[in-house]
Amino acid sequence: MVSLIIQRTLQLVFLLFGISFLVFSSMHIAPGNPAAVIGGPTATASDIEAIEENLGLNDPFLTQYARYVGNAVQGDFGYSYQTTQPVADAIMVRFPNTLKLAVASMIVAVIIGIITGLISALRQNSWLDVSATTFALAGISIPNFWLGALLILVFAVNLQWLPVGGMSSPWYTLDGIKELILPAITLGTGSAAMIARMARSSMLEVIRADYVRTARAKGVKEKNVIWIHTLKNAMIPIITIIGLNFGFLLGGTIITEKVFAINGVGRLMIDAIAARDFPMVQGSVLLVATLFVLVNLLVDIIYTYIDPRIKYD
Amino acid sequence: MATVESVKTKDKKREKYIVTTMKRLFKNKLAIVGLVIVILQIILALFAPFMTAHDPAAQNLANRELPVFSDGHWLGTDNYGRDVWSRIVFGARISLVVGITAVSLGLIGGTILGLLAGYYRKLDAIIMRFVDLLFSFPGILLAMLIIAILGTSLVNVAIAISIWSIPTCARIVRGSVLSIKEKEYIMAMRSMGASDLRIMIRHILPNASAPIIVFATMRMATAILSTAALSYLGLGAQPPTPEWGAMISQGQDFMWSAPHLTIVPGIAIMLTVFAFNVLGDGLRDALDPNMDLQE
Amino acid sequence: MTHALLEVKNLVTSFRTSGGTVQAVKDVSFHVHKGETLCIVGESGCGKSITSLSVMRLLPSNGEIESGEILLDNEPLQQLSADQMRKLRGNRMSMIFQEPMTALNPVLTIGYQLREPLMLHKGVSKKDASQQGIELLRQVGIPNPEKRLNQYPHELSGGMRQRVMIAMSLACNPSLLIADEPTTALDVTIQAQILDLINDLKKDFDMGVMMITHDMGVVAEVADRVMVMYAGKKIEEGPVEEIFENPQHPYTRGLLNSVPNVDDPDFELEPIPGNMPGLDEQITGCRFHPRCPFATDKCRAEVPPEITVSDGHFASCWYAEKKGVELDEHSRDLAAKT
Amino acid sequence: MNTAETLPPKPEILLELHNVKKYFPIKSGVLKRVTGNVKAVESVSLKLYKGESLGVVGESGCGKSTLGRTILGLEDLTDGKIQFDQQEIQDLKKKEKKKFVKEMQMIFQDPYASLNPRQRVGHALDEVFRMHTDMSAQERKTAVMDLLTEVGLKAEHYDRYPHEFSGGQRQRIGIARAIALNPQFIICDEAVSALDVSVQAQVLKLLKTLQDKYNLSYLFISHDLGVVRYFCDRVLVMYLGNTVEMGDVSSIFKNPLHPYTQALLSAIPRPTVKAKKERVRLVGEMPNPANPPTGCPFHTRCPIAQEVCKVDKPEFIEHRENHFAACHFPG
Amino acid sequence: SESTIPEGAEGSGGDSSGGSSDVDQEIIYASTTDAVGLSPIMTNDSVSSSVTEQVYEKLFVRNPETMEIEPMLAESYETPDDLTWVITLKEGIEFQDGTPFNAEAVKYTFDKLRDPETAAPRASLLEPVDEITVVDENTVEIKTKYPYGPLLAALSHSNAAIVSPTADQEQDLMQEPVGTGPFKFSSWATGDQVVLEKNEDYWGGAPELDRVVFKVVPETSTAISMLQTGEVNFLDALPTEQISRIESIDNVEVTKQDGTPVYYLTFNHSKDRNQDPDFRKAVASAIDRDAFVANLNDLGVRSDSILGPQVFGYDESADDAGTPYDPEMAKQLVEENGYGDEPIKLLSANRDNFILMAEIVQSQLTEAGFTVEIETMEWATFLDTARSGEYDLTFLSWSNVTGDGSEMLYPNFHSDNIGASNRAQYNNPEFDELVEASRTTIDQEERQSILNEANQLMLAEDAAIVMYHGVVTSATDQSIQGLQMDPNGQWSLYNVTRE
Ligand SMILES: Nc1ncnc2c1ncn2[C@@H]1O[C@H](COP(=O)(O)OP(=O)(O)OP(=O)(O)O)[C@@H](O)[C@H]1O
Ligand SMILES: Nc1ncnc2c1ncn2[C@@H]1O[C@H](COP(=O)(O)OP(=O)(O)OP(=O)(O)O)[C@@H](O)[C@H]1O
Ligand SMILES: [Mg+2]
Ligand SMILES: [Mg+2]
Repeated sequence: MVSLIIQRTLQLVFLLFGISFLVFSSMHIAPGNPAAVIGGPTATASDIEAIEENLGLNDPFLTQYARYVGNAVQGDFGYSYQTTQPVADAIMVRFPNTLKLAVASMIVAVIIGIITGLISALRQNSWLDVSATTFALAGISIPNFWLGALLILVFAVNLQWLPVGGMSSPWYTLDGIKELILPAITLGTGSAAMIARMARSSMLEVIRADYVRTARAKGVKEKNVIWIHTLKNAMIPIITIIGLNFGFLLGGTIITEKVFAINGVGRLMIDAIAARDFPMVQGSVLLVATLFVLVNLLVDIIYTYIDPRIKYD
Repeated sequence: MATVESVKTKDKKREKYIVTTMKRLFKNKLAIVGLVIVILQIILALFAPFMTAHDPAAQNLANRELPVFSDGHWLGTDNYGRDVWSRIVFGARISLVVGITAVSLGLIGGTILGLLAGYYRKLDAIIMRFVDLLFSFPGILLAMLIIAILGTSLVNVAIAISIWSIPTCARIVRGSVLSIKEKEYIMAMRSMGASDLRIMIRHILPNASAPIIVFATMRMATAILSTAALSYLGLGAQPPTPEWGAMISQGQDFMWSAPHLTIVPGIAIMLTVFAFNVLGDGLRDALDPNMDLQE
Repeated sequence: MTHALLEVKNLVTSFRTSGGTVQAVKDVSFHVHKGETLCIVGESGCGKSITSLSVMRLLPSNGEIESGEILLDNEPLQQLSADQMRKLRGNRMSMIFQEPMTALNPVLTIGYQLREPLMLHKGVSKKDASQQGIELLRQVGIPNPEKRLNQYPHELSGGMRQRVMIAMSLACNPSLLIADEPTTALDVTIQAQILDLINDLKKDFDMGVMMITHDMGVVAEVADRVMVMYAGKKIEEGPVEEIFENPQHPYTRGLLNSVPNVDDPDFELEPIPGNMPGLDEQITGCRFHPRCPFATDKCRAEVPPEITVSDGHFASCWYAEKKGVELDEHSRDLAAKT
Repeated sequence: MNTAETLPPKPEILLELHNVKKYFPIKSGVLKRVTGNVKAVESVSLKLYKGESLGVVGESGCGKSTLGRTILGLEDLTDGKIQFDQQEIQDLKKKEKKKFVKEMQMIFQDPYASLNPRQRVGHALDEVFRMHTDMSAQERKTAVMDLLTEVGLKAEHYDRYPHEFSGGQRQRIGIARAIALNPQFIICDEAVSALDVSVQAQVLKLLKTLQDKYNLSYLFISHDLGVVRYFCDRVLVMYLGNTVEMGDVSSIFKNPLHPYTQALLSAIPRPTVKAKKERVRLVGEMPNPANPPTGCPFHTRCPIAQEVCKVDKPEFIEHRENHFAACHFPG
Repeated sequence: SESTIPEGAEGSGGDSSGGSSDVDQEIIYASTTDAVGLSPIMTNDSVSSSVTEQVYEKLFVRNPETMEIEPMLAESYETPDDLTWVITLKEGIEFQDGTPFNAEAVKYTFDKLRDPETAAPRASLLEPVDEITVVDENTVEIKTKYPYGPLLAALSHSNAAIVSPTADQEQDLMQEPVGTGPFKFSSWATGDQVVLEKNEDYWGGAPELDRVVFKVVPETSTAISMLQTGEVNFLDALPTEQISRIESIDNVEVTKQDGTPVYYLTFNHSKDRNQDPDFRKAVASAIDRDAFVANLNDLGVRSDSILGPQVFGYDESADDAGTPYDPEMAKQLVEENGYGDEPIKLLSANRDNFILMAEIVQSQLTEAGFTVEIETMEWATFLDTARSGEYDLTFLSWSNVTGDGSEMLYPNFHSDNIGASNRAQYNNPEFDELVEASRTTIDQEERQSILNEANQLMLAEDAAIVMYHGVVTSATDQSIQGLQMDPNGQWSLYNVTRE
């Protein structure tokens, strides 16, 4: 386990270097000049030049990158070109919202996904299975900005059960939970559907396994055959897909945060890309990538608990 | 040496691989639905100009936001007075073209990487780290960065989406290659002195095709959705291209006054994505030899 | 005559497949007595496993017992509810499978899997179950049984796992043990150990054993009686000596002549030509006739009846030699039908 | 030894192995450093004569397949020498090796896995000619048809996929592929183990026929001693990557020298109800090849092991004529 | 910013409680983006200025009713000569941090704004200023490099608001603003909301509102939903597409008022083809601006004039001085000259109102026989691409915060600014001269006629085709009273109350 963690940390460092380089160079290749954005439409050529000089944009690319990495390894991720705020601060303000959203959606996705998956696997080819499968596929097929808008229309505007948007109350309060419901459903539906499908197929696979037949041959009760002998084995691919979906979810926050006026990292990222706010793009991408790696590390650790065959060393 | 065998059953087995796959596919009702929708979409796309009396770009500012089942515009018109049905029909073309381009580019890239990584141990670590790197970017973000570099256009959207498919495809291919590589027939080919290239192309790739085909159909769905998402973020098709995602995102402003502007393309996307997904599911089952004994 | 421990009468098991319904077991009858080992032999796909799974009522979801009777201690099993049947399994009748590598649940400890039938059927407490589990492991010859309880299957070798399987199936002192090719996947040295073990246990517990195998060597080693199956049918049945020394069915003979003899360097192989037919293949007359060197027009046209060769030795072949023994009741029935 | 008596003409040596070793590195830790080796083949020396079958027997995991693959060059040799037709081949470059590819072929265990399921069998055979000869398409087709007949299949099988064949037929295709280029030497790795007895006998007969016809040499890997006795001229017994005994079939089956061979022989279930001999029971299982015991590799399970066995590894020496064994107390 | 592109476009008002006896004196405004920062010196976007407008004040302010420039922090001014402006300041005013407001503060602010070190985005506002001198505690003297007519207009620009020098030295005004205005800074959760609270010590008397929240709601339809449910109470710059929906909401009042912003189609004058007057004429006559404006749900004012009715320098005669819509003539010109052969690249920022113009114009140009390809771009790329002139036709807009014609014509069309704000790459010496005269003339009447002349010159040349002049809009909850909109889209909450 320790060696797994060490190994992943080394990989993460490598990954972060790779990502920062990729982002850095892509932002430099990309047309559009941050100084022009800051200057706005009125800026004169000299205004823009002064801004460029001020931001250090006139240095050679590698100098800029080296400077960035040099600072970053010391924990200084620079200042936003636009707001002059330290990148780390700007991100840390938004991160809790994104995390809340992602975790809530994951919970929605996992609960709905596993339950539907199980039902359709256990009642294979019944109408329950068909409707669960259809539901799952519909879930994957709805563009989530559209789903979000529909949910707002129905539950916030017409029924007024839930707020339209924003995320300002702590998550453990009633208001906080209410704020989370619609965005979490919007974001979680796609993942729920993917998890459901994975749960179904992996349950079906395991249920045909020899050891399940062994359990039956021992006279184990059907309930235990499912919950003890089948589910734990079936969980392994499900956990994998959950881990991978986390990445998908993090991508989805970009749109969900926009639709529901949530002040999160996803929105920060699009705004930063649009404004060519390099340090901000860098910072947020690095954070998201780190998170992704950590979640997958967590998944790997969970594996060792579920599946004794998996050992990392 | 005499070999006795019963001709009758063997004849039944003499079907082509594709035919058997299709037969099994047709056992799955949802998959048939999917296939029908996909075929319809292909027909729409191919014969778009014959399916509608209106030019999808022709505006008529006097006839804006007509509701569905209006005279001459059975799906109504949009805020420029353009016929929604003809936009949907021509949009089918775009969805298909973008989807197919994106998926095939991604497939080519992913397959090459996956093959190399799976086959050559030495390249594995390097390629997979690179793939991880792409993987740990959220897809939309990756696409946004790529579009930021390349500029906003459908072609670039397709490229962006294809790059975003590469890591998943590479992993899937690598996984199959790793298991196929251990099969005895590969060992047999090696013992016959076959070159690596021959083994990869002629022996590994065809056997890894099932997961790739499945991935491709499912990815079509993702590609169409992603195009829509990017259009929503203003990074998709150039107006007045009747791309479905762009139609929804534009229509959102009229969700109250003219809900059909979002609902119609929304349903079109849902149906298509649904169709490709069930088709992918069906294909997976049909291509899975373990399903042979199943009813 | 006391009733048999297990009596299977005219069992027909079929599968629903994409090509329609096929019969994998076609009208098979046999019985197992207490303290005796019945070996079922036959080539791959001839229906051995399906026969045993039918007895356990553990057929795959598309399989079904079409007709026939299965009596355990004179109790008809088909009439039991699913739950009653469940209570029998692992208790009065238990089963060992071929693949020791996949038959144990990889994510549960040996201890858990071993305790399960004890706690389930005997209502033993977890602590006692562990105690008995250790005892069982010792009985099947596993060193350090205490340590093994907390291990997972993958930490054990194939032979060890098969022993665990056996221990598990013996947990509740079953009266009938079904072993489906328990040693096929194992090395000869390990196989010898396991076969000896099953033999010893059979004696100790006075169990009836139904052993499935395709290895004539194994049959010779362990069987009291033998049943030979071909393409879903029983074609010969008899005491082990009879089968080896006086095989009646050409198929049985073919089987014996296909196995090289270690002790006889000059033994010449006489392979049976051709392959076993598929389940859905329509073959008139004797199902073996296309491969039979002695087939005549009669064989091609009519299904042979079960002929009693000698006491307890039956063969379904037109040319089986009757040894002047009276037809027993069962075969008379059959003869009447055909 | 080579005295001038009227011995039958000494057969020619086709293949000779000297202390062949094959280790698989075990990598572990964060940096994936090599922390040990699976000693799959520890030390194997053998001679194979033209036209003979040499059986290789031993328990699962003792290194039989690895040995076969190493000879063919499918695995890199860790150490030792391999001579084929008087020429050392272990260090040859890929190009030079190609010549030997034609001479050495392999038949695999699993008839279901050794053919590419997506390739028609005709094409699979055709491919062999395509790779190694410059025959025209027409010539190749004829050659493939001939091959099919040779192994007892029919021309109409040309266009079929492997799944349309039974196990025995598939194995025939495997054999056809192996003999396509007229090799001198074929390695059969458990070539009949997966087949039903009746089919197994058919295939064994076929292999014999081909051997007689083409003067083939076989390295016949098997764990079935009955088959080996029937099929082979000489036998090599392996244990934990080591050769423990080698000799003529009759000599080994009648008078095994090594206690392992003795145990192996007595463990075979005899398909006869007459003579039930008392067995030499072997306890325990084969040790882990990554961590083999010191001294004689078999001492941990040997019924007659002495102190010396734990320390000294016995040499593989000729105890009787043409009968070698590695044991301190042979007999 | 001066761009009308709604950096922080829509917002709205309305309280969920609906307004009864003792409502919270709080107002929540929503915009699609966050403020970039809260220092008038360092920012140049409309959301930032809608916040800073409440916190800071300028020396002068344009009266939204009369369009006259009136003193605000200034008491009075005189111009002893064409280059000198002596401004007397109001006395007894303090910044919110207690720093006295005086001539020093004014000099400090303007010097900081002009200092190249500061790299202020709007430094050009005071470009003509040569020197600022503190005459005494309450008097500053501004010397310009040349006679500069629009100086007062420049001083009434929100970027010329006066900041507290002590605060600027002690803290980052971008994060914690300190001005003299009626509201002071309370908190800012970046990306989410800025909160202001009432300045009890405001020199003009404390405002009624206790609290003002500027909330970020990126999706307009979400904002409208929130307006409907009372989660926000004030939106501005309402999009055309949504206007009917907003108007249909019961608790919401919509106000519309003609404004200074102008939206126009311009040629890239550096391209050869665009220098052909017939080509420009063909384009101009192909575009049916009447039909287009009719589509805007009353959110646009139709006039050919580049300086709109609310802008200083406008003259009615310019209303129809442009080339009128004449599709036949357009077709004829296109056909005669083969204008349709080579495609036109129509550049547009990817924002709704620009795309609306682009799609309609494309369709109309196509009708006339042109081949037009729209290319939309993200804002950042658009600014760069337009600045460097990589397009044929594009849409631009200008909100004209000062409401002065020179402030429109100089940055957008004077050749000085090619490569910068003159994205049209327009280069006409005659026009340049007129614009310079409009800037260096102090006499306002004379300026008016010079500006009109420049305006007419451009129209005669079809240099740019005005699509429409903006209408300034707001949607507020019924309970909100006293909100007044500037024609330039800005507003002050000083007099607002909720009931
Ligand atoms: N689920 C199923 N659906 C359809 N046919 C099946 C199914 N399971 C088994 N069969 C068929 O039933 C026949 C008998 O199978 P069974 O497993 O009993 O053979 P076996 O004698 O045990 O062979 P082996 O020695 O290979 O284990 C085979 O032809 C097999 O293909
Ligand atoms: N590629 C490999 N990497 C690591 N270890 C290997 C590899 N191939 C084989 N081994 C190990 O080498 C040893 C010998 O394996 P090999 O396959 O040669 O045995 P075998 O005698 O053929 O066994 P079987 O009868 O089961 O086929 C085994 O312990 C095996 O685990
Ligand atoms: Mg079986
Ligand atoms: Mg092997």
